[in-house]
Parts: sequence; structure tokens; C-alpha cells
Amino acid sequence: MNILLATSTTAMSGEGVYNYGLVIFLMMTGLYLVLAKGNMIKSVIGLNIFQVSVIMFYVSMGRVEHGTAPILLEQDLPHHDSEHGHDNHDDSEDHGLLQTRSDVALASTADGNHDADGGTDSDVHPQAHPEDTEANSPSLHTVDGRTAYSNPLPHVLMLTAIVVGVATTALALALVVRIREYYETIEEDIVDAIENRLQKEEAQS
Amino acid sequence: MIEWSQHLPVLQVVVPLIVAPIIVLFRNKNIAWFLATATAFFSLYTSIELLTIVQESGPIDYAIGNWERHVGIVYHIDIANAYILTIVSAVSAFVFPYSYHSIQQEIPEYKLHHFYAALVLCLTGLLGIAATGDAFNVFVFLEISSLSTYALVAMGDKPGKPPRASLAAYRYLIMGTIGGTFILLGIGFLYMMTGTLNMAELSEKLPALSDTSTVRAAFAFITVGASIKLALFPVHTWLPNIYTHAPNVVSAFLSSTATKVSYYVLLRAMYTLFGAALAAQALQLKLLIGPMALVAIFLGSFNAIKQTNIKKILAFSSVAQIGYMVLGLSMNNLDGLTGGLIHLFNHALMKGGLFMAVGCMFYRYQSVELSDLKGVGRTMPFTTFAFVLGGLGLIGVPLTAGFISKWYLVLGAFEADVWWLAILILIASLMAVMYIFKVIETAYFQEPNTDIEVSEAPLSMLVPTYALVLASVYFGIFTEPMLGAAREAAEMFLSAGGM
Amino acid sequence: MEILIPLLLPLITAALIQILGRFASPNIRDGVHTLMAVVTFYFVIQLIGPVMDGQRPDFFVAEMFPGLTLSFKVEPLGLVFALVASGLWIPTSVYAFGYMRGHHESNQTRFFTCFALAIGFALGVAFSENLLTLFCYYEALTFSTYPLVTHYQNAEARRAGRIYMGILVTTSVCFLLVGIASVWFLTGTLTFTQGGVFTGGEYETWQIALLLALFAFGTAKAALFPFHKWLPNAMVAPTPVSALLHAVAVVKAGVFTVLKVVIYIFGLEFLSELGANNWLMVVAGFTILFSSTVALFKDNLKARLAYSTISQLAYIVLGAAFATQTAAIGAAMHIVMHAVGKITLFFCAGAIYVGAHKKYISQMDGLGHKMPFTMAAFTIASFSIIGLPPFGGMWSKWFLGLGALEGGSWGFMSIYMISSLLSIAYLMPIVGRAYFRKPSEKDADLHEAPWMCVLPPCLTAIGCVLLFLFPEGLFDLLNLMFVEGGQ
Amino acid sequence: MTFVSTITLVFFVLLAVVAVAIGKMRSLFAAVMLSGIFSLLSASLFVLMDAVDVAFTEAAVGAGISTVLMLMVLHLTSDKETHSNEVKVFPLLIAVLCGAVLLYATQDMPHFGDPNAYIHQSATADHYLNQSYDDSHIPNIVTTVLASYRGFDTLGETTVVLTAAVAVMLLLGRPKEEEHDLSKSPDPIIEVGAKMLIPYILLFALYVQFHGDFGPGGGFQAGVMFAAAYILHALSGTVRSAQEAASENVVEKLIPLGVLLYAAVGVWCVLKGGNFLEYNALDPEHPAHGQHLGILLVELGVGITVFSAMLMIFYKFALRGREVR
Repeated sequence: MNILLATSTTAMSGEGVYNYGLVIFLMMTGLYLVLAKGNMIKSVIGLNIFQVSVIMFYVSMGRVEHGTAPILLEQDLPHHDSEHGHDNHDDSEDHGLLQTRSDVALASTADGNHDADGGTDSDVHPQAHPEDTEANSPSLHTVDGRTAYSNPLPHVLMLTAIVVGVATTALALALVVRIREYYETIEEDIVDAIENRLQKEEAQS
Repeated sequence: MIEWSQHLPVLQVVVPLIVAPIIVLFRNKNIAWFLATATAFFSLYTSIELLTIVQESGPIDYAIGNWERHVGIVYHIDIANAYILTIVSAVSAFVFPYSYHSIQQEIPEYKLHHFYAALVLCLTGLLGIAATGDAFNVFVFLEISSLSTYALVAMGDKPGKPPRASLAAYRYLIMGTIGGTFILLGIGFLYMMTGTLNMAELSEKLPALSDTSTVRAAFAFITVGASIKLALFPVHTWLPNIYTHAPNVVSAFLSSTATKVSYYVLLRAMYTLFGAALAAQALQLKLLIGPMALVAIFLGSFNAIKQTNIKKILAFSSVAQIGYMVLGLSMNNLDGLTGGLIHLFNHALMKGGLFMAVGCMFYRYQSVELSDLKGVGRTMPFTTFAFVLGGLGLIGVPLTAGFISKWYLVLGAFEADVWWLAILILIASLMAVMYIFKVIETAYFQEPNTDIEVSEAPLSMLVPTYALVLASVYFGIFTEPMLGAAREAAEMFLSAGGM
Repeated sequence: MEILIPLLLPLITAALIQILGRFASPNIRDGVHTLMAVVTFYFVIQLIGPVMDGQRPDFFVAEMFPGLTLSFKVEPLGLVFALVASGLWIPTSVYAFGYMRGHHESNQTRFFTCFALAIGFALGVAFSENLLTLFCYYEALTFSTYPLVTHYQNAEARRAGRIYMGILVTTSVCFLLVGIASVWFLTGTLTFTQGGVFTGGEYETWQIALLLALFAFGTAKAALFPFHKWLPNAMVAPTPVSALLHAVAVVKAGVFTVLKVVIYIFGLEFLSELGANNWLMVVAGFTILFSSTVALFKDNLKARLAYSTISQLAYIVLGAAFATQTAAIGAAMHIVMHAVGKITLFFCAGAIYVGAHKKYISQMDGLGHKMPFTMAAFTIASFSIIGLPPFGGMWSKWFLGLGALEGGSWGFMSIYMISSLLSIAYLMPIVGRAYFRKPSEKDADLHEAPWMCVLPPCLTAIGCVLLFLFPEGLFDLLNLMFVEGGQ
Repeated sequence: MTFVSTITLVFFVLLAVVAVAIGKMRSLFAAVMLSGIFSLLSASLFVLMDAVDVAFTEAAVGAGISTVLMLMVLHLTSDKETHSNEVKVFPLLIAVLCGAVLLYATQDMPHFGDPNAYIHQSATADHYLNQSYDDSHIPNIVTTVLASYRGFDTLGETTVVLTAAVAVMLLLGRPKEEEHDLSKSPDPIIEVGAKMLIPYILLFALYVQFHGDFGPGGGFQAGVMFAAAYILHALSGTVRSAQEAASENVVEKLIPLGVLLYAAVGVWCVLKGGNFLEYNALDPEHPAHGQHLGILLVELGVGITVFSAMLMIFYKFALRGREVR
């Protein structure tokens, strides 16, 4: 598989897109289960799988290699040193596409500083304190001595998506219950057959 | 002290959002009805106010939480949003008062307040989609409106009869969720490539990324997702059953609001997000959906002619009318797009009025089968006349709103240099003559069933019906307010992509 | 403003009829109807003075599209049509009461309401300032007459209604509207302009010919072959409808539209220079001969009159097709002459039906003795239609003939002549039967229809004579067609 | 390939296997159970990908609530799928087409975990990572983004929950006298076991509700856990017994109250002269305190609505019973 081969690119540019490939497989499975239109419960499960794989896709995109959950660690709170993410753009120099984006990031960070703490030390070297890093297994969560947090936004979005998912599931199941109460089946094709028969009868009468 | 008018954009959405839980809290059908109606009128007031402000002094930005646009969610109201908001709230302002008698007959009393809560939630969702300037926020409100729609539709089940409304709702839920998830996926792709969810920022950043496969795929997913919600051929299959089996109020409400908002989403995607970025692909796509729209028009009209259930006739007619709207979009010129946009409004008035008239018939006959409605023109002259007026609009008779849309679509076809398209559009409106006259002939040319005594529908139903139907005539003559907005919106989409 | 009164009065009448129909006796309802007809006619007459003085009263209602308005303007041709429609409304309203009551028709209120509406819309067509307004009223006229055609609400009426709507709406939507949109697209204006709107542009002959075809066939109310079938079918309607609408208002709205478009949209000179009008002459000529011939073989009196109407309408279209001033004046005059003549014939046909319950010509032996007034009126009107002096029909045929020589050829002149002969052939036998054959035994106790059915045809028959004697006013008015009117 | 990504891969393979198995499974009970497992596996995967909040929620909702609901529906109907498992061409075609587009989309995607990806470099991410603590003094960035930056989304999300509850009440609601309790007479062992668990769940839920500022959790997760405690109570006893603890009337009132609390905070901000949901306005002297207060309140609102809505949905399913036709 091509996608898997992409893994061999440099560590800094991530681990390829292989897990998107896997997400895609899950999505396809889910979509097939929904559309195959067999048993209604299975369709709902398929819908769930489909939605969860989209959630997985979002979460994947939010991940940063060697990163940690987006909950600020003690050493990153302002009373230690607040500005860690600043020279992110240094890393991106080998990545032509991103140049503009980093600049934007830099500019807006600078703006942000003025608003917030006024003269916070934006030039302080973002070195993590040794004792903290030890505690938080540096090999996993730090890049160039700074804590790498995964992006919180996809997580937030997906919290919403999960809620939407369970709401949809509940509704779908409620409808299934109503359908079952009359047709006494939850197989789509049997329901269709009953419907055809009923409609023929109605047309005759 | 507080400048409320400054908060209008968010009030537009938040007021119904607050009213819905209050309705649940009160658990009283009359209070529920009153609150819902009052909300609808407040929405109408807000949207008209917004429309005037936007027309006079340009787009309004409202930062919720007062965060910058890349941090928080920003409401961006421009002429297109305001226009759609006006359509949605105007229709609700007519449908909600109408619902009082109509729905009491159709669903048990202890569910009424929940019904109104769901109705107001649906309104909230639709308004939210139309007002927001944040891509993900669209998805959230899309789901609010969708979920409430599923429940509202399922309320059309008749006790002891097959739960066809539930079945239709279930199938719509499956399709709608796939559509919604596609949109979510598309938004995800866009976010992945740009790092932002703000539509204005997206439209600034996307042009530079237009040749990436991810952005193109995002375009595809959002278009397909919006098309499912819009019920564009060939993903229209859910619509006829939904409109047929839903309670009459719900059919009237959905047919004139939900598809309009989906159309707006499609427009935003095609013009604002991808307009400049993917001009070429967008053009190709427009070429692709053009034929689909045509097929929708003819297939919908043809199926409408075949039906014997008035609601189904109207439902298939909706498929066709959606085709007109999309056809206008696919022409990609000012007249065509204006035609598509103004048809949103006109169709909302006409189809809303028609479904309400049918609701009046149902109120007395307990059926919408043509065979049961013989001679309804004599037993319910006012209702039937309202139907005729609305039907004339659907056909596109001059001096009704429908004519305005057709006129622009025909001009759009000329402008796009496809004169035969103009002819096809007009031939299709003849098919509308056929299905409308099918109803008219049954209503007037067949002897009423003498064994049931039937009188006119109550005034509380007739007045809103006539208000909508007459509005469709009024706006066929004094077109300026809405046509001006539609034209401005079309110009905006075509020039700057809209942000 | 003065233009608005006659436009609104019929609509107000319709509303009054609805109200009175519910809350007052039929006598009051019908009395008000006639009164309103008279008042409307009065206000239309009031417009003659200003127009003769070179004024062109106008009124603006609304701007439907940017640069495209719903507005009205009185000009000579429209005024003539309006005079015909509103003038003949008076006798027809009287006649209709007699007829409808004589038949104990149901739904009279609806009938009269739609009737008044139709007149109002016909006036709208007459006074339209631009093609868009005209189209709106043209369609409104179609829809308001549908309930009249299908008045009996039986299977036959439904069938006729389908054909009526089918042909009129299809053509107007598929051809007329496309034509109008094309004109707008090509020239950016739809206003009726002296000399046409195409001046200054470069157009191919075939383009203009095609456009003319869209208009000529699009106005199926003009009943040009092959879109004439609706007219005979519409005869299932009660006779007053046939009389006023399908001999006067509706069909004349059709030919009026063709005439107006030829004169004020294409422009006579523009058309004749390009030669884009030639094909229309052929089609109109063919329609004349064809329908006259068909009329010969119709035994049903109303059907025969219907086919006669088709051929007479084609006279007018042919006159327009010549694209000369003389022919145009002739065509406009024929609108008046034929209207007065044909309405008389229909009145008589209806009176015969009411009085004698006869529909077929073969049953009408000796009717002239039993129904002397009716048949006298019928005879006079027949002569007028044929074009004999001293009746009005002569003048219009005269001008049409001159126009044919001017703009067409001897060939088309001869079509007029042959057709006149044919009209003798299909009208005179009726007169002949009525006077020169003995009534059958069964008809011994036949007598005239009620006075309300007999008086109107007599009046209109007198009108035929008066129009022969005093044509100058009409002629003067029509001459102003080609004069730029100032305020 | 790092250790983490290897494990990730393994999880993905497991997920794929489970997904396919669900498709193949004839027994619906097994399929539902597998779908619960699918959710649990994905929750673990989310943890691996540093999305702890998402993982928490997915575990509670996907593996918990959804599964319970599905089991209840299964209880009402047969648990065998009757139709055959033959592959259907058209759905397959659509799925493959969709997959193809998705694969195409991956071509230009930033790589998985790439810290230079657009989203990590954007001004948005930058603000969230570097400014959020200054804005609200809350270390859990997810909480700040959820409740403040994108608070309006969350208001919408809460409304979605309200909508679902209203919808289910509409769909399955019945007059009191026609409701049938689905549950059987309780098994004493389960009953006792479950009852012992409930206090701890409640306690933990409380912790999650108010600890969302510092660790994973928040109103949503807490709400689900509260509901789970009651649902456990109902499952181990009878629904009626659970209703004694949380009566339907009260629960129905709580659903809108949560949303209203949330919206009221927004309106309060307006009254204080700010924009809608601008918590800074709550305490103009110390904007961060205002933020903190606002976030606390809206999280509470979310918690209330989610708890009561989930419980109500459960009640409605449970009381629908088998209808005698």
C-alpha cells in the first residue's frame, strides 16, 4: 500500500498518512453497513462506525508527534515560563509550504502578547525545568526542549460530534422502535414488502 | 444602556434557542403555541431589521464572546444571510399561528408542547446555519435542525395506520446523517489545510491551496453533503416521503425553509469558500449539477403528474422546484443566480401556502387523496381558491411570484448562451400546469361526496394561508424589496465570492 | 390617473358581484353589473379626447424588474380595442342576464365575476405600455376565462378546458414568453415604441423571422393555424362567453397583440425591409382559406361561427403581416368591424338557442318568420361580415385590400376575395333557410327569446350600419397610430 | 516508527477487524456488543493520540449510553438478523467511491503527527496554546476552548442534547397509564453489586464535573456519568425504582434548565455590557475571573442538561415496553 510507504519520510514531518488510510477503511466499512440496508440496528451501528471514524480522523489531525494532551503542564504555566510555542516556525524552514502560515502565527502571537500580560518575557528561552521534564518523560512530550501539546481544537470539535452522534443514535433507535411496533420486524426488505402489499390493498379499496 | 440592536445578529438565533427550553419547562400547549408564534414574529422583526441594516451599511460582524475571528466564533451577516434569515422567519411567522388548530387534530394533546419545542428548535437550527460565519458552527446547527426535523416528521404517524412517517423519518435520518457527516468531513479537510474554521478566513486562505487534493476532496464532500440535505437529484429520494407523511404544518414549514437553508449552504460552499479558489473546478461542478438540476425538474414534475395524493404531488413538485434553484446556480451568471435566489423566497411563499391549503383540506376531510377530495372546490371554496392561487404561482403565471423566478432563469439561460435551456425551463412549467390542474379539476369538476358534511376550515388556518398566498401575488408585482436583496446577494457571490 | 379608472372598474365590478351575489338579489347584482359596464365605457370614451389631442395618458404601477415596469399608456390602437371591448360589454351584460336566467344556469355569481374580470384584463392588454405588462394581462385573461369555458363542469367542459388551457398556456409560455425575453435580451427594452425597438441593431432576416414566429404563434388567442383548435372547442361555454370573449375580447386581444407587436416592437419599415414578414403572410393566408372552407361543412351554428371567426382573425394577422400603414389601419378597423358583426351573430345564435332550443343549422328552416328580430339582426351582421355595403365590414375590407396591393401582391388580394365568397357561402345559406323555407310542424309555437336576449343583437346590428355611415372618427383615431404622441 | 505509532497501528487493525466482524455477525446481540467494543477501542486510541477528553466522552457515550440503548431496542425485538450476508454491489460501490475520494484527499495532507502541519502552525492553535491560560487561568485548554472560545458551539451542542431529548419524548412518549416497564424483577446479586457501585460513580461524576478545569472532564462527561449511575440503578432494579430517585417530572424540568443556565450566562454577559458569552464582562476588573466563573457555570449547565437528557432518553426507551397491538 502506497500510504504505508509514506511512513518512511523524515521524523519531523510526521509519520506519513497511513493512519488516515486506516480511518478511511473504517469509514468505508461504516458507510457500507449503513447503505447495505439490511437490519436497521446494523445500519445504526454502521452509522456509528462511520461517525466514529470521522472523529478519529479529526483527532488524528490534532495529534503532534511526541505530544501530550492539551492540558498545560505545571512547568508551562506562566509562573514558570509562559511562552513556549514561539519559535515553532524555526522547525518549519525545510517546509516551504508552511512559511506563510508560520509568519501569520508569529504575527498574531506578537499581537496577543500586548493584549495579555503586557511585558511578559517573550524572549525567555523556553527551556523546561529539569525536574519537571523528568517527571513527564521528556522523550514523549518534548520537542527541542519545549512541551509539544496536541491541538485542542479538533478535540473540542469532536466532543460536539460525539454528542451529535449519540443524539442521532438515540433518535434512530426511537424511530426503529416505532417502526417495529407496527411491522414487527426491523429488516428493511421485509418492511418494504409489507408496505408494497399494504399499498396495493389500499389502491384496490 | 445596552445597545440591543447591536446584538441583533446573535439575538436572531439565541431568542428561539432560549424559547425552546422555556416551552419544555412550561408544559402547556397554549403557552407553547403562543411562545412559538411570538418567537417567529420576533425573528421576522429581527431579520427584516438586519436586512435593512445590511442593505444600508454593509455586512455586520458579531464576535460571540468578543474573541477575534481566528479564536472564537464570529457571526457574519451579509446580504445573503439576511435574505435567507428573512425567508425562514417570514415563513415561520405564518406557519406557527396556523399550526394551532391544524396540529391539535393530528397529534395527541400531551405531546403538543414537545412538538412546539421541536418546531422552535428546528427554527433555531435553520436560523443558526444561516447566520453563522463559522464552518463548524454550521454543522452544529445543521444537526439541531435535522434532529428536530426527524422527530417532527415522525409525528405524522396516524394511530392504527402503518407508521409511514416514522419510516420516512428513519430513512431521512440515515441519509441526512451521512450528508451531515460528509459536511463534517469536508470541514475537517478544510481545517486541516488552513488551520481555521472561520469562513472569511477560509476564503482568504483557500485560493493558495486550490491545487491540493485535500481541498478538492473537501469541496466534493461538502457539495455532496449539502446536496443530500437539499434533496437534489439523485439524492432526492428521501424528500417525497417526508413531505407526504409529515404533519401538514411540518410539511409546510420544511418545504419552505429547510431546503432553502441547504441551498444557502451549497451557495456558500461554491462561491464563498471555493469560488475564488476553485474557480475552474467549481465551474465544472456547476456544469455537472446543471444537468442534474434539469433531470430533477423533469423527473420531479413527471412524478408529480402521476401522483394521486396532493401532498405527494406537492412533494415531487418540490423536487422539481429545487431543480430550478440549482439550475440558476449552475448558470453561473448574474441573472441565473438571481433567479435561483429569488426562487428561494418565491417558492417558500408558494409551497408554504399550498401545503397550508392542503392542510386546511385535511383538517376537514382527514385525507389528502384526490379521490377523497372530489368537489372540494364547492365545499371549501376559499381554501381551494388559495390552492389555485398558489398553484398559479408554481406554474409561473405572470403577476405571481413564480413568474419572477422563471423570468430570471430564462434570461440566465440566454446569458449563458443556451437558448434551448430557456425553452426547457418553460416546458417544465407546463408540466406544473398539468399537476396543478389535476387537482383543480378534481376540486371543481367532480361531484362532492354527499355523505360527509364539510365546511370551510377555521379562520385561524385560513388567514395565514391567505397571507402567504397573497404575499406570493404581492411579491409578483411589487418585487423590489426581495428581488433587490436577491440581486445584491447574487452580485456579491459572483464578485467577491461573498466575504 | 384617468387611465386607471377604466382598468380598475371591471375588477371592482367583479368584487361587487361577489359580494352582492352572496348578500343581495340577482336583480341588484345584475343591475349593478350593467351599470358598472356603462360607467366603464363612459370613462374609456373620456380618453378619446386627450388622445386625439396628442396626449398619451399613462400610469406606472410597479417596477417588476430593474428597468422593467408594470405600467400603462393609452395610444390610439389600444384605445380602439378598449372601446370595442368595453362598449360591447354593455349589450353583452344585458344579454347574459337574459341568457343565463333563461337557462336557469347555476353558479351565476362566479360566471359574472369571471366575466367582469376578463373584461378588466382585456382592457389591461389594450392599455399596456410594454410587452411585459401586456403578457401579464394576456395570461390573466386566459386564466380568468378558464372558469367560463368550463362553466358546465361536466366531462365535455373539462375536455374543452384542457384544450383551451393547453393551447393558450403552452404557446404563450413556450413561444410568447421566450419571444419577449429575447427582445429584452437583444434590445434591453420592452416598451412599445413608435417605429420599433430594433432600430440601430444589425439583425439577420432569419432571426427576426423566427422572433416574429414566436410572437405570431405565441399569441394563440389570434388562432393562427395550427393553434386554432381551442376556439371551436371553447364553444361549449355559454353563448355570452362565446359572444363577448371568443368573438371579441379574447381573440381580439390576440390579434391586437400581434398587430401591436408588429407596429411598435418590430416596426413596419424594419419588417418589410428585412422581408421577415413574408412567411407570416403565407400562414395567415392559408389560415383564412382553410378555416373558411371548414366553416362550410359545420352544421352546428356556433361551430360554423367559430371557424368564421378564425378566418376573420387571420384577415387581421394578414393585414399586420403586410407591414404597411394602410394595411395596419385596415387590420385595426377590422378589429372593430368584425367584433360588432360577429358578436351580433353569436347573440343571435344564443337567442335561437334560448328561444327555439336549436343548435344546428339544418333545424333552422323558416326561423325568420318565427323570430323576425333575431333573424333580421343575423342577416345584417352576416352582410357586414361578408363586407357588403352599407355595413361597417366594408370599410375594413377596403383598407385591407388596399394594403394587400401595397405590401403584398395580387395573390393575397385574391385570397381576401375568395374568402369573401366563401363567407357568403357559409353565412347566406342560414339566412336563406330562415326566410325561404317553411318552418317544420313542430316549430309552430316558436316565438322570440326574452327581450333581454333579443334587444342586444338588434342594437349591435344597428351598430354595423352606423359604423358604415360614420367611420371618420375611427379613421382619424387610427391615423394617429403612426404619429408620435406628446404629452 | 515510534512505539506509540506502532500501538496506534495495532489498535487500528483491531478496529478494522471489529468493524468487519460487525458486518459479518448474524447475531445482533453480538453485533451490539462488538460495537461497544469498537467504541472502547477507539477511546483507547484517542488516549494514544492525546485526546483524553474525547476518549473519556467516547467511552462514556459510545461504549456506555449507545450500547445500553441498543440493547434495550434489541430486547424489544428479535436478536437475529434474518437476511443474508451477501455483498450488495451498489452500497459497496458507493463506499469504494467514497474511499477513493478520501484516499485522493490524503495525497496532499500534512502527515500524521507532523508538528508543522497547518493546524498546529495556525494563529488559532497559537492563541489556544499560548494565551488560554492568561485568558482564563485554566490549564485544560480543551475546557477553555470548549466553554469560552467556542462556547457558542457548545451551547449549540447542549441544544442538540435538548433536541434529542425532546425528540425522543415526542417519539416514544406515552400517557402515563400506557407505559410498560421493560425491566424484570431484579436479581439480588446484581442489585446489591450495582448499588454498591453507584455512590462511587456519583462521586466520580462530581469530581469530573468540577475538575474539568485541571484534567480531562467537564460538564458533558460528568452528565453522562451521573446518568450512567441512575441507569445502572434502573437496570439492576426496576425503572420505577430509579424514578423514585429521579422522578420523570424533575428530570424533564432539568433538561431545559441546563440549556437555560447556559444561555442565561450568555445573556448576563450582554447585560453586563459585553457581547454574548463574553465572560470577561462578568468581572471587568479581572477578566480571567470572569472567564473562570462563566466557564464553571456553563459547564454546570451542560452537565445538568446532559445528565437529565440521557436519563430521560433511557426512561422513554425503557418504558416503551412491548406494545400489544
